[in-house]
Amino acid sequence: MLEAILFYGFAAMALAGAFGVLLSRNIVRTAVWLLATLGAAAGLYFLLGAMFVGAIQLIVYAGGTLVLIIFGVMLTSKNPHMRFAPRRAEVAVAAVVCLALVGLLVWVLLHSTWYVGPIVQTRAQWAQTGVNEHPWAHDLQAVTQFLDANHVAIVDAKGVPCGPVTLAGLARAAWYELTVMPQGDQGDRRQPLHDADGKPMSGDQLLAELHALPPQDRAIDDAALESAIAALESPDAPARTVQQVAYACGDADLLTDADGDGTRNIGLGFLGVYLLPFEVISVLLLAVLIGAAYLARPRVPASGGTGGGR
Amino acid sequence: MKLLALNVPLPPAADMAAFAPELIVTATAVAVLLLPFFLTRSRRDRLTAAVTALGAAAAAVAAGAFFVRGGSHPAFSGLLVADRLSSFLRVLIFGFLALIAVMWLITASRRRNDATVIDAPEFFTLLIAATVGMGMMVSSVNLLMVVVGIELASLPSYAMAGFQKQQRLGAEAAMKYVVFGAVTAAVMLYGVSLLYGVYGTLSVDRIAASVASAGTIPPVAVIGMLGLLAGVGFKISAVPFHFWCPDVFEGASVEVATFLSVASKAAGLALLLRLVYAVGGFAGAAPHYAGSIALAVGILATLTATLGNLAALAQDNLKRMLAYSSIAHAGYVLMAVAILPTDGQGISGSPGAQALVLYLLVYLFMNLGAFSVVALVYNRTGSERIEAFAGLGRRAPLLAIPMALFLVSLVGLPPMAGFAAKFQLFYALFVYQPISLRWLVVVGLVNTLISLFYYMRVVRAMFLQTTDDGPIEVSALAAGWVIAMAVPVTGLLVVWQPLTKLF
Amino acid sequence: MVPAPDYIPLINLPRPIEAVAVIAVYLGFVSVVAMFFIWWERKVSAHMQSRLGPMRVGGWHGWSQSLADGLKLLSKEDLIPDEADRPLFRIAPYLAFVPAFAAFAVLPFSAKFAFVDVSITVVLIFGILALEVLGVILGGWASNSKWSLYGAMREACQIVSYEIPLGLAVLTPVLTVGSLSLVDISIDQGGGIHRWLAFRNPFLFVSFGVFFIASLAANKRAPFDLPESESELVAGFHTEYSGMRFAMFFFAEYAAMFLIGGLAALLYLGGWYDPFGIVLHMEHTPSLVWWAALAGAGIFVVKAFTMVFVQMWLRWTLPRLRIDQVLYMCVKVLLPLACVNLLGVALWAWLFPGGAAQLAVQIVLTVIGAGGAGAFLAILVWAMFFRGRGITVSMLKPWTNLLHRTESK
Amino acid sequence: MNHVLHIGLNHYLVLAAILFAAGLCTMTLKRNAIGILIGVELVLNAANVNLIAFSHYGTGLIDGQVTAIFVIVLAAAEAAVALAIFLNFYNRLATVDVDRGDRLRG
Repeated sequence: MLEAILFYGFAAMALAGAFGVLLSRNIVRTAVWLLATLGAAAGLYFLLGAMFVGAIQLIVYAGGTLVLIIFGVMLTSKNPHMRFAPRRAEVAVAAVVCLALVGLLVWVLLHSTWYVGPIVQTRAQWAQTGVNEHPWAHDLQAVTQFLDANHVAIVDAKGVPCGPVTLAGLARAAWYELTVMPQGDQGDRRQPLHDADGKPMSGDQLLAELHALPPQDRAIDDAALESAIAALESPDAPARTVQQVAYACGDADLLTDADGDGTRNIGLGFLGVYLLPFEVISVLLLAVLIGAAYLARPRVPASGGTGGGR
Repeated sequence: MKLLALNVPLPPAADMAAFAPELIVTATAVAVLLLPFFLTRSRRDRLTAAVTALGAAAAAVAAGAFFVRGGSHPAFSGLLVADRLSSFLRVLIFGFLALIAVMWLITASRRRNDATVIDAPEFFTLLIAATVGMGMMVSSVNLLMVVVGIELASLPSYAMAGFQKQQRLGAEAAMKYVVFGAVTAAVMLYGVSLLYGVYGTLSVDRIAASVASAGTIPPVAVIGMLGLLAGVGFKISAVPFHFWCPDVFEGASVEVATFLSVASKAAGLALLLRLVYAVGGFAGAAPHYAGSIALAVGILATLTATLGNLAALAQDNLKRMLAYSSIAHAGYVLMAVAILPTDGQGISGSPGAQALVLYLLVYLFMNLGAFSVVALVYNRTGSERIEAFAGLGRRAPLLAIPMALFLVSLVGLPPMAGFAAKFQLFYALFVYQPISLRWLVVVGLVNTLISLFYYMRVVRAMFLQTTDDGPIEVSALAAGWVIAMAVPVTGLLVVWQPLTKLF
Repeated sequence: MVPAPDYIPLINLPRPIEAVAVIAVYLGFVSVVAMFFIWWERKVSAHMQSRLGPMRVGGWHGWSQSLADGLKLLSKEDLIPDEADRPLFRIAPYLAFVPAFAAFAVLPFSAKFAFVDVSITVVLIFGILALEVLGVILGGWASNSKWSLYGAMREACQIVSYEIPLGLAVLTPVLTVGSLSLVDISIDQGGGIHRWLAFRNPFLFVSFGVFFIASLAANKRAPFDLPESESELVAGFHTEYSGMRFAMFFFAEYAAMFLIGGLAALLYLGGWYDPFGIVLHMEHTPSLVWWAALAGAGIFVVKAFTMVFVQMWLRWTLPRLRIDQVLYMCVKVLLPLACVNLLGVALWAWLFPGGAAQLAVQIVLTVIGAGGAGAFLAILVWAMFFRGRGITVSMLKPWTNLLHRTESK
Repeated sequence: MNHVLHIGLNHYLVLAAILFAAGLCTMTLKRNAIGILIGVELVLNAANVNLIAFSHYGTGLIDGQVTAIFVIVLAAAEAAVALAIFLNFYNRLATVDVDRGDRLRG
């Protein structure tokens, strides 16, 4: 209910901003309307659990790019209330085209099947998919045993084990608290992870399961696990949750989603899988810095060269 | 707290090796930026170009080594792939960067008021950054890398288009370029987001596997792919994303136009080839898709080639004419993209990729030569219009005769290398099996006929028109450069047969 | 291993009601703090200039001066210039005020008084604060006055540039502790003054300076108060504002002063921990947990107020920089320094994961830092003590005479 | 009613689609180059909303979020270059009206 209220609030703000941008004829007001959209989008990211992206959106987009745009507007408008009025016919054509576009796009989007996974299925359902014949299956024996004990499996929409089905996947599933759901359903999947009896799994159960795993199949060693358990034994600690266990285990993979926002996972991604684009972006930013600084630099006489300092 | 104890493995050395050309070139960019701190202005410009040329040549050699070794090596957790196609094109692109730097030394560095000379380090940093992006484009197998690569190729290009900031035309060209580029990039990103939603991944291979196993492409994925096509089509200036091309070529300096006409398009076309192969290459799984995808690409190629050639007919500015000509050539190469692999052969050995690579190789030299002559004539006469070429045959035969060779080669007439490229392409189209692409051969021949008119206009102006203007001085270096470009354009035909086996 | 901090809500109420209650408490706190700061700034400036400042309103030392000012501003006419862009002119003060206030939501006062339990409060707080600049820019632009526009432009370029060294400086504590949560960063500093991050290693010591200077600039405080420089731009972006809208800008600035002071305390100066490790000990004693929370909050507020005092002190001491000097300071001094610090902290963590050398460095830096602070306090007390008797001036007399003599020649 | 109160993937997708269309419309209608840039930002935000919604409801992985961060950075870089170019154009022609860039045609 609260989620719905927040969503509609942010959505209304974003749409108001978008239509403000579209309809406003004063370029500075256009930029201010864009601020509404950017802020609302950040709110939506928070709502979707992407805290870090939301914060980056506020810092870089609203606090950096938008300021730059407004700065550009101020520098390029002689008359402060400059207006650019499109022609009537153009407006009519654009309105019709855009409405048609929205209609088509929404219709297509609503009638599409999206990728769904990882989803958690019962052991029985997993068996039906024939995944045990999958070449990966023998690598996953230990995990399978563990999952078997809980009657859960993490597979994607096609019944293929998603990614590396390791504790990371389990923790992810635990965090999203996924449960059995039919393929293609796009509802809210944040329901409790169930144990064999169909009751929500507790942190103690997860901890016990972690203990039961052979050491090579979990990303944390025994000592770390012991200290995690010890840390959770503090007198005024409430009943342990799955997230707390994952947090206390201190394992990078486990921590990812126990943080609640994937921030750590993003950091690991930037240093791991996405290291290359991350570094390439630095080349891009260097080039942009040089290009933009060169272009925006005031004109220098051709004979004088640039900057005596060099 | 065990928070800092994260075991993040560094990319393996093999990945770094596959990526060595880009690393070398990036290091060159840093060197170019640092050079001015150690040099006086008078020495700086030429040394900058020389360092760039050397670094780029080294990168090309590194890529060449990888090409010779062969094989396909996925690098950086599957974001890039270093296979024969990407290695060859990186040789081409980085070698081209070296050639551009030399061309700049010969043409632009003579121009006293040229912004690229006054601010050479900035210019070459942008040039190198754009080239790194293009190198990234030809080897991306992940949509995120595709996006990053296209942006890295585009953003410095925008700045380069407007590098002549004292001139109104440069400012105008850059503005059109950046507005158009930003719009297509945004649409592309929306498309990519839809593809991510449908397939749950950004990996091209995994998307391809999903397409193959599903045997069908849902409408929303088609929308996503169209968005992606907008981004890639912008880079190769395929119709209807071509509007920027003539304006930018006319407004930017000749060297920038040369760079964009070859490198940007080569990278975009290779990327498109990869994407189209990924989606349509599973002919065994879904034969009817191969047909419709080839048809779609063929129509795109037809439009691009025909519109480019027809518009070029009306041009008086030679740079603008060559811009439309480059659109037309992109259209020809797009025909090669339509030749999907049929019998499970990889991307590297397929006839389409072979035709594309040969065409781009030949196009590189003839276009570079033609633009060099335009630049040299511009340096002497201050004009890029066709009238400036009147009587060039008498005024500067050392420029006019190679220019004629380049133009004949651009048409694709027999004695020149352009013929080899076109013949190879049309032959591949002619013998393509499961569906008939022979209609594309007809399109290509008709287009070649159209192109004959406007290229020959220049030849006619050079040799048949007379003018009272005196002879144009051509330095030995310039003449040597132009002739050096003419050698492969004429000589490649001799080694045609080995050339087709090259890739 | 430290267990995950358990965030216990202030009061056991349903979440929405609790949220409203907390918002009300925070809003009240921000308002009181801002009003107190306005009065305090006037007193500080007055005392620095050998005046008394507001003395009349209210009883003791004019304590209700800010209240009276507020009433006056409320009753003033809300003027909008004819040529102004009205909607933007109206909305701009809110855009400046709301982020400054909203950022308080993620500012923990002590382990138990942390309302928002996300793990990235550091990023979030800067994300929220980044929005504040828009209010200033729009206010300056919408006024349609040359001076306001100048102020707005200066603000835009100043803030956007200073956010970079600021962000890089903030990364050093984050890197050292390994968390983006202000609570975690603070908890890591418990147990004595040598644990405070500013005294951990030389790079963090310098980083604290970078952070503080950059944060002054980001909050357009003197000597970086170019956007509103009274002497050249009249009052910069808020020249045309009057009444409550004008007050909004002021509230925003003073609230942000507290935020900056609080951030400095949390990131570098031990958070809510005292220099002797008492609070940490109390936190670990179950019966004293709540007392620890209260004492911690008190200590935190004292630290933040001290930093605010330093900001005021600087304002009335240093002359304003020129815009080119401001940018020089950012690009050529703070930015390289911040980069070096970041690298240095990373290297330090790699080279000295602990041990005797680390402890020695901590002690040396503690002595330097605490010595500096002690000297400052001593001077302060000395000045307070002798101020009334005119000894300050007479003691300086020989030097000033010397100065005059050389000048007359 | 359940579809209204129960927020799911489709809600975000529809919102993003409308943002996308509004952005496209803005890009076609504005004469001011900076206005076009603002339209581009709208479309990029639509893409980001999509990416994060898919990341949350679809894959459950962070690749969508990472891509969104890259998009944000690319947008900032693009805006920087674009504004520098617009500024340069303005210095030549004293306007940022894209229709005034009419020297290059044919």
